Amino acid sequence: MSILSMTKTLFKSIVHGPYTENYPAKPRENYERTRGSIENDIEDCIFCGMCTRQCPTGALEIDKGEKRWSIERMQCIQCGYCVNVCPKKCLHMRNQYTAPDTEKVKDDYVARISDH
Amino acid sequence: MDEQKIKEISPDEILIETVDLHSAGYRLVAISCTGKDGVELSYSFDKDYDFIHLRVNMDYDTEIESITPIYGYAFLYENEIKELFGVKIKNIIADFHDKLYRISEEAPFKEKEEE
Amino acid sequence: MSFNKKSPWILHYDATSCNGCDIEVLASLTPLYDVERFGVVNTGDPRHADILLITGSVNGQSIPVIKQLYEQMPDPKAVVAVGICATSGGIFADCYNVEGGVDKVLPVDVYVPGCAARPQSIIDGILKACDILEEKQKALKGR
Amino acid sequence: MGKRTVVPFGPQHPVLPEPIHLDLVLEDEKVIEAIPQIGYVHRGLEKLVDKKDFKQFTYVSERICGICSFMHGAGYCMSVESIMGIEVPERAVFLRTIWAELSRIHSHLLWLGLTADAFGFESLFMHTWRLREQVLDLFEQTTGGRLIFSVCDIGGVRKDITPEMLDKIVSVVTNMDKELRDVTSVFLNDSTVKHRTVGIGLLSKEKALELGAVGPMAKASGIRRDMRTQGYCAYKYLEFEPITAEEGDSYARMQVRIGEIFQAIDLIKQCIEKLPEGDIITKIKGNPKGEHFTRVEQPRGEALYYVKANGTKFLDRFRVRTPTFANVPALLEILKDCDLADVPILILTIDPCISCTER
Amino acid sequence: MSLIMLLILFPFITSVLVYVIREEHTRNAIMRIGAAITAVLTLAAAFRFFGAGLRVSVGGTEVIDICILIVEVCLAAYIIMTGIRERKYLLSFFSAIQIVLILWFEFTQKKGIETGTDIIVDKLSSVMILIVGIIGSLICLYAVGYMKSYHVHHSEVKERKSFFFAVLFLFLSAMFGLVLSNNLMWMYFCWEITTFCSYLLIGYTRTEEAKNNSLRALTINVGGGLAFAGAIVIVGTNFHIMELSALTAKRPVPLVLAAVFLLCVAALTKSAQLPFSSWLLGAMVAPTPSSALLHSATMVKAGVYLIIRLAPLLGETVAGRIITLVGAVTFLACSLMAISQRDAKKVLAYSTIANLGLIVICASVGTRESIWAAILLVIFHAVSKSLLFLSVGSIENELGSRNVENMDILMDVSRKLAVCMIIGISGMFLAPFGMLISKWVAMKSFIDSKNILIVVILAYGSAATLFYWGKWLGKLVSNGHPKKGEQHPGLHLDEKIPIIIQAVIVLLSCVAYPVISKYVLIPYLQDTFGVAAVIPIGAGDQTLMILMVVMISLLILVPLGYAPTSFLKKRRTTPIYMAGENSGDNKNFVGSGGVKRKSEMSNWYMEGIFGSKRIGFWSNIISIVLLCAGVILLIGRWAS
Amino acid sequence: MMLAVKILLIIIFTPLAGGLLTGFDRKISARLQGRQGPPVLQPFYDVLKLLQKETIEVNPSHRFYVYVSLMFIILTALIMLTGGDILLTIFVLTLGSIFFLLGGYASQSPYSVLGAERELLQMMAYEPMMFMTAAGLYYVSNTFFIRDIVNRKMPAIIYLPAIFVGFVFILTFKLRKSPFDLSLGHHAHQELVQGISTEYSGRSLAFIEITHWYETIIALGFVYIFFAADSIGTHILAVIVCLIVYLFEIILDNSTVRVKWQKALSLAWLVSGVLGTANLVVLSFFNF
Ligand code: NFV
Ligand code: SF4
Ligand code: SF4
Ligand code: SF4
Repeated sequence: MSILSMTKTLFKSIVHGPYTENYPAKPRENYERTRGSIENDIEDCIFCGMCTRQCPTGALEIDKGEKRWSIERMQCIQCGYCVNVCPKKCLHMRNQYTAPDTEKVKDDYVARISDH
Repeated sequence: MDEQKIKEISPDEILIETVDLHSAGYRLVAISCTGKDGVELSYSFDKDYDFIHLRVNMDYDTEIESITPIYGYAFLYENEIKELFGVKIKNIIADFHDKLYRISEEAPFKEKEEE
Repeated sequence: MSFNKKSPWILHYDATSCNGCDIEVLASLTPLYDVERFGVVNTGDPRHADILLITGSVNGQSIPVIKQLYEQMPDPKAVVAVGICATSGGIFADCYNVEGGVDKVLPVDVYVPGCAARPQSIIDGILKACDILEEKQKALKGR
Repeated sequence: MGKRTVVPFGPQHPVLPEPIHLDLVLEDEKVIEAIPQIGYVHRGLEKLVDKKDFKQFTYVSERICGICSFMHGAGYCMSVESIMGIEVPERAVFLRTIWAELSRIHSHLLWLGLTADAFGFESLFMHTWRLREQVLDLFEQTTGGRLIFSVCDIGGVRKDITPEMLDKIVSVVTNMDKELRDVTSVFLNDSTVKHRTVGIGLLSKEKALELGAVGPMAKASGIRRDMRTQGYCAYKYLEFEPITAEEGDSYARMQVRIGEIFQAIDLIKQCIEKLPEGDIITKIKGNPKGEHFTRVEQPRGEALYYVKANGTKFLDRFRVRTPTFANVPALLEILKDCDLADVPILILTIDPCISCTER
Repeated sequence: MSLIMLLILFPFITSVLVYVIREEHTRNAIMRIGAAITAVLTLAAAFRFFGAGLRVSVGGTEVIDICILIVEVCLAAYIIMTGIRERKYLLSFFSAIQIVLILWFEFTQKKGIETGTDIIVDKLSSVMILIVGIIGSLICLYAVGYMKSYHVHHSEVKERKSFFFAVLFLFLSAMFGLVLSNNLMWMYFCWEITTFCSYLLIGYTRTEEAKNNSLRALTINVGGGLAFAGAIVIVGTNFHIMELSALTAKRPVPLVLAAVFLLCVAALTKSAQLPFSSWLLGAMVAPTPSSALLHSATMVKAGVYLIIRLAPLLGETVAGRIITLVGAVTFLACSLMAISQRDAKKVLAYSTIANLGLIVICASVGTRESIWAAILLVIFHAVSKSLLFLSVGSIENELGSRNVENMDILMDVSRKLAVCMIIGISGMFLAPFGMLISKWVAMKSFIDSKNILIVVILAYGSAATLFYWGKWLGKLVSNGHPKKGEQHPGLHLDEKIPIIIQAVIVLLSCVAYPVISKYVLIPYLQDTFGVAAVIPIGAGDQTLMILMVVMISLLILVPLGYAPTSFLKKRRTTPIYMAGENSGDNKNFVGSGGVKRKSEMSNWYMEGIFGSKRIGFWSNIISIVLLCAGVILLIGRWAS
Repeated sequence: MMLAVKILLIIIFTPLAGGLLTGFDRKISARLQGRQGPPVLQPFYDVLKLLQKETIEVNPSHRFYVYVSLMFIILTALIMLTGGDILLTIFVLTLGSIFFLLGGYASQSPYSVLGAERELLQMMAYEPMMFMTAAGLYYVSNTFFIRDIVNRKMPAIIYLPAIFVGFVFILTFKLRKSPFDLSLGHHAHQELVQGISTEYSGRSLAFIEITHWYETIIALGFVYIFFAADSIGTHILAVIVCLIVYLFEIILDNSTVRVKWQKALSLAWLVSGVLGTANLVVLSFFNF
C-alpha cells in the first residue's frame, strides 16, 4: 500500500531541472556513426551502377553518359548497403540527416567530365 | 539447434497426427505455408523445446481439414493462409471468410498462372 | 496575428508504419525533445488537430481512414508525412498491399525523411508545417 | 432485453499507437463482446522475397518492426546462416546478444510508458521514456540508428563496438539501474497503479497453455518458457533464469517485464565481460539452398523465422511468426467481460506489436 | 357553499353522463365540456374562498352519513366478494374488519359527537383544489385524445372508454371531497372511493398482470384504510371529536399520537411510501392518463396532504421522527432504484415515490420552513410530473415504445413533445424550477432542525436524481434519426393542448413561486403555527428574482438551438468521429470483417449497483423495522 | 453602475486568471515530468488559435449547448464572486455542467455520448459533497450568502475541517484531474478519445476551454470561502491556500492513475459520506 509514490521522482526532476535538449535552438551534435545521409565523392565514382542495383529501395540513379549520380532523399532508408557494395568506396554515410522539406528532394552529383 | 525434425504426411492424416501431438502435450507454434509449386504447409509444434514439424504437400485444389477443433488458436494461422494463399481449409472454427486482413488483392501469395 | 504557429496540435495516425517512426513521434513528446515547448499537443482527435502526422505508407484499408480523418479536421490544416515509408513507400513500395507514399491520398505539406525519422527531424517537420499553417490561414482569410 | 452500446474502437484511437479495430459491444461500460479486425498495417512484406535478393532482405526483415527490429534482422540472418552453414564469429555473436538485450530494455521501457499512458499516468510515461532515451542513445552511438540499426548482416555484424563504447554501455546501464528502480517501484507498488492492474486480464496457466500464449504473457501465468535457454547467439555462455510469475494478471506481466529489464542489464554486463576478440563478419559465398526454422526470444516472446531457399539469390519463402500473433487469442480471451476503461490496458498488456503481427 | 357543493357534485354528474352516453362524439364533447367546466369551477372556488377561506358546518349530516354508510357497506361487500373470488383473503379480511369497525363505531359510539365544521377551505385546500381541478381537467381532456390512440395500438384490450372516463370524473369528485372535508368520516369515505377508483383504473386492461396489480393496490390501500378507520375509532371513542382540525389542535399525548400514527400509516400507503410502494409500480400498467392523474399528480398527494395537515403533531414527536425516517429511506432508495430503470413510466413511478418521500420528510419534520417546502413540492411535483406522464403517454403512442432508450429519435419525430418532455424533466431537477428551490429550502429547514441524517440523505438522493434525469435528458436531445419508412401517428389536438398548457404552467410556476410563497404559504403557516413565518428564501429575494428571470431567459434560448439557422453562414458539416471508420452516414461504421455495423448508444443502468432487487429488499426491511419500532415506542409511551 | 462594472470585471478577469493558472499548471506538470514545458501563456495561444480556426459541426444543434453551458458558468462565476447565494452557485454550476454534457449527447457520436455518460456519473459522484459543503457552510454561518460567510469572525475551516478535506477530494473531479479525469482527460490519452469534446472544433472548442477556466476559478473559489473571514489576513491566507490546493492537485494529477468509474463513484461517495456526516454530526453535537 503506497500512495503518491511517484512524488519522489517528481521532486527529483524538479530539482534536476528539465532534461530537454533545447533543439532546434541548440543544434544537436550527432555521433560519428549516426546514419544521416549518403554522400558521394563524385569525383571518385566510376558509375559502375553497383549501388543502384543493390539499393533496396531504388533511391539511386546514375546516368553514365552525363556522369550524374543522383539520390532521391525521400526514398533512401539509410541502410548503408550502397556504401558497403561500392567498389570505389566513394560513398559514405554522413552523420547529418536530410532536413524535412515541402517537396521530395532529389540530389544530383555531377562529375566534371574532364576528369575522366 | 540445427537439426530440423520434419515429418512428411498426407493431407488427410493431418487431424490424426495433430490429435496425437495434442494429447502428447505439444503446443502449436505456427502454421507456415509456401506457395511455390503447389501448397506446402508446415505445422510446427513444440514441447519443452522439442521442436517438430509436420509437412503437408498438396495442390491448391485439395481441401484440408482445419485443426481448430484441436488447437483453437490455430484459427488465426488458418485464416491467414486461407486469405493470403488461397488454400482451401475447411471447418475453421471462427472463420473470417477471407476478411482477416481485408486486403484488396486476392490470395497474393498464390502462384498465379500467366495473366 | 495568427496563433496557428504557437499552438500546433497534432493528430498522429499510423498508416502502415513499422512502428519505427511511430514511436519516434511519441518520443518527440517525451522529456528529451518535448515538442510541447512549441505548444504541440498530441490530441488523438481529428477535430482538435491542426497537423496530421502520418507515419508509414498507405494501403487499401488505411486510405479511407486517412481521408476521413483529414476531412474531419478543421481548416487550416497541414499534413506531415513522417518517415521514408510515408514519403515514398520506402522499402515496402513494392509490396502488394502498399499503395505508396501518403501523397497518393492527401496533399502532403511536409516530408520528413528518415528511417526511422529522428525526433529532431520530426520537430523540424512540425515547425515547418507551422509556417505552412500560417500561410494557409492567410489564404483562408483572403478568401 | 435492453439496448446495448456498440462503438468502434480504433483504428485511429489515441490509446492505440498502432491501428487495430475492435467492434465493442458494451452494457453500461462492461464489454460484452469484442470483435477484432486487423490488417491496417498489413504490407505483405514476406512476399518481397521475390523482389529483393536475400542480402537486401536483411533490411526488409529489420523493418518488420521498429521496436524489435534488431532481432528480426538477426533472426533472419541466423536462418540463412544455418542454411548456408556459416560459422559466425564469436565476437559477432556476442555483439548481437548485447544489442538484443539492449533492445529488450528499450522495448520493455517503451511498453511500460505506453501502459502508464493508457491508465492516465502521464508523468510515469514521461519518465520511463526519458530513461529509454539513454538506451536509444547507446544504439545511435554504436550502430548509427536509434531504432533500426542496419548492423546485422548475414555472416556477422557490420559494426564493432569499441572498448570505450563498451565501458560506456556498462556505465550507462549501471546508472540507469538506479533510476529505473525508482520508476519501476511506482509500477510495482503504487496502490493506484495496482488498482488498474491487479486482477485485470486474468489468464490462468491452463488458459495460457490452451491459447498458445508466448513470452511474458505465458511467463506471467507461470509457464517457464524462454527460447534464450536454447542457447542461440551467446546465451549459451551466459547465466540467467527465465523470469516468471504466477498470478497471470496485468500486474504479473508487468512484474515479468520489469524483471526482464533488470535481467537484461545483467546479461549485457556478462556479455561485455566475456566478449571475445576477433572478426565480426565472415564473408559469404554463393546462394543459400534449403530450409530452416529458427526460434528466438523477442521482447514479446518466442518468434519463429522460416526461410526456404532454392539456390538462387531470391528466396522461395520467408515467414515470420511473431509473438504478438501468437498472443492474439489470449487477448481475445481476456477482453471478455472487462470494463471499457480496461480495454486499453488489456490491449497493451500483451504488449501488442501490430506491425510485427501483420507484417 | 353551493359553489363547493357544485364543485364536488359536478364531476360526479359528468361521470354518470359519460358512463351512460356511449356515442363517441357526444361523449367526447361531454368530456371536453365537463373538463372545461370543472376547471372553471375550480378557479372560481379557489378565488372565491381564497382570501377569507371558508369553514362550514353542514346541517343535517345524518342524511349524508347514512348515504355514506350505505355506499361504504356496498363497497365493502364488493371488495370482500372480490377478495374471496380472487383468493385474496387478506383483502377480504382487511375490508371486513374495516367495515365492522366502522359500523360498530357508527352505531354505538358516534352518538353525541358533534361536528362543528365539516368543510374547510383554507389556503392549503385551495391549493389542493387547484391542483386537482386544473391538472385533473387537463388530464381528462388529454384522455379523450390519448385513449383513441391507445386503442389503436392496443387492439387486444377491450374498449371500455366510457367506463374509463367515468371513473376519472368520479375520482375528481372524490378527490375534491377528500381535500375539502374536515370531517374525518367524510374524508375517510372519499379516501376509500379514491382507492376504489384507482383499483378500477389499474385493472382497466383486464390482463392477468393488470388484475394482479390492481388487487395488490387495493389490498394495500384497503389496509391503509383500515388504519384510517382505526384512527377514527380511537379519536372518536377517546376524545369525542370527529374533526381533523380539532385533532390537530390537541396536545401530543400518547393516544393522540397513536391516532396520528395510524393516520400517517394510512397516508404512507396512499402515498406509496416504503414498505407499501409496490402497488404504485404495479399501477403503471394502467393507461397513462390514470397514472398521471391518480398515481402521480393527485391521489397519491392525498397521503402527503394528510401528513401536512397533521404536521403540528409530528415534528419532534416519536410519530414524526418515524415518519420522517420512513420518508427518508423511501426517498433515497427510490432515487437510487430509478437509475436502473429503462421503462419511462417506471422511472416516473420511482421518481414519484421518491418525491413523495421527500414531501413526507418535509411535512413530518414539521417546522415552518419544511412545511413551506412540502407544499411547494406538492405543487411543483404535481405540475411537472403530470406533464411528464402525459408526454410519455403520447410518446408511447408515437414511438410504439416507452423505453427511454428509444427516445433518442424523438427530437426528429415530434419536436414539440421532445421540448415539453425536456421542460418537464428540467422542472424536476434543474434550477430555476420549483422542485430545486423547494429542495433548497427543505435542506435549510433540515439543518435548522438539526436533522443531519436527513441532510445527508437528501444530498445523496439528489445526486441520484440528477443522474437518472440527466441521462434521460441526454436521450431526448440526442439527434438520433428514426428508421426510414417508420410511421409515426402524430398527436391529437386533445393531447397536444393539455401538454402544451402543462408545459406553460411548469415554466410559469418557477417565476410564480415567490407569489405563491407570499400569498399562500406564509398566511397558511401563520394560521397553522400562529407565529409569523420567516420567509425561508431569505433577504435576497430581489436579486434572486432577477437571477431566476435571467436563468429562464437563458433556458428559453435552448429551443433556439433547434431553430433553423440557414440564414447564418453555413458551417462545414462532416461525419462524426468514429475512430476513422464512419461509413459516411453517421449511423454505421465499418466494423470487423468489413461489414457495416450500426453504432448504438445506450445509457447506463448499473444494475449491479442500483438494481431494484437488492436495494428494494433492504429498504423494505428497513422501513418495516422503522414502522415496527414506531409501534413499539408508541405502545411503550402509552403504557408508561 | 458599480454593479455593471463589477460584473464586467468578473467576466473578463476570471477566465484570464483561470487561463493563467492552467498555463502554470502545464508548466509545472512539465517540470514534474522532467520537461521544459510550454510557455505559461500557452493556454491563451491555444484558445486564440482555436478562435481563428474553422468550426466544424456534425449537426446543427450540438455546438449550441456549449455556448449555453458557458453562459451558465459565467452566471455561476458572477453569483459566486459577487457574494451571492452559495446553493444557487452550486445549482447554476450544475446547470452549466448539465448543458455541457447535453452537448455530448446531442452530437450523437459514440465517444461523446460515452463521455457524457461518464460526466454524468462524475456529477453524481461529487454532487453530495457539494451539497454537504453548502450545508456545512450554512450550518456554521447561518446564511447561504457568500458575502456573509466570508465576513464572519472565524473562517469556516475551523468548524469544517473534514468537509474541507472532502471538498478538496472532489475538487479533482471539477478540475478534471487524474485520478478522476474519467470523462475528459486534458492531455493523457484515454479510452474515450476526447470524451464530450470529441466533436467540437474551432470556436466551440475554444469556448470549452474558456468554460474550464471559469470552472477552475469557481472551484478554487469554494476553497477560498472556507478560509476567508473578516480580516485581511485571512483573505490573503485564503488565496495562498487556493494556490497550495491547486499545486496539490497538480501533483496528485501527476502521481496517480485514472481510476475506473466504480472506484470513482464509491470513493467519492464514501469520502463524502464519512467526512461530511462526521463533520456535521460533530457540529450538531456541539450545538452551533
Ligand atoms: N518483440 C517483438 Fe515484435 C517481434 N518479433 C512482436 O510481436 O515487436 Ni514489434
Ligand atoms: S557503386 Fe560507387 S562507384 Fe559504383 S556507381 Fe555507385 S558510387 Fe559510383
Ligand atoms: S543507404 Fe540504402 S537506401 Fe539509401 S541509397 Fe544506400 S542502399 Fe539505397
Ligand atoms: S520509414 Fe522506416 S522506420 Fe519509418 S515506418 Fe518506414 S520502415 Fe519503419
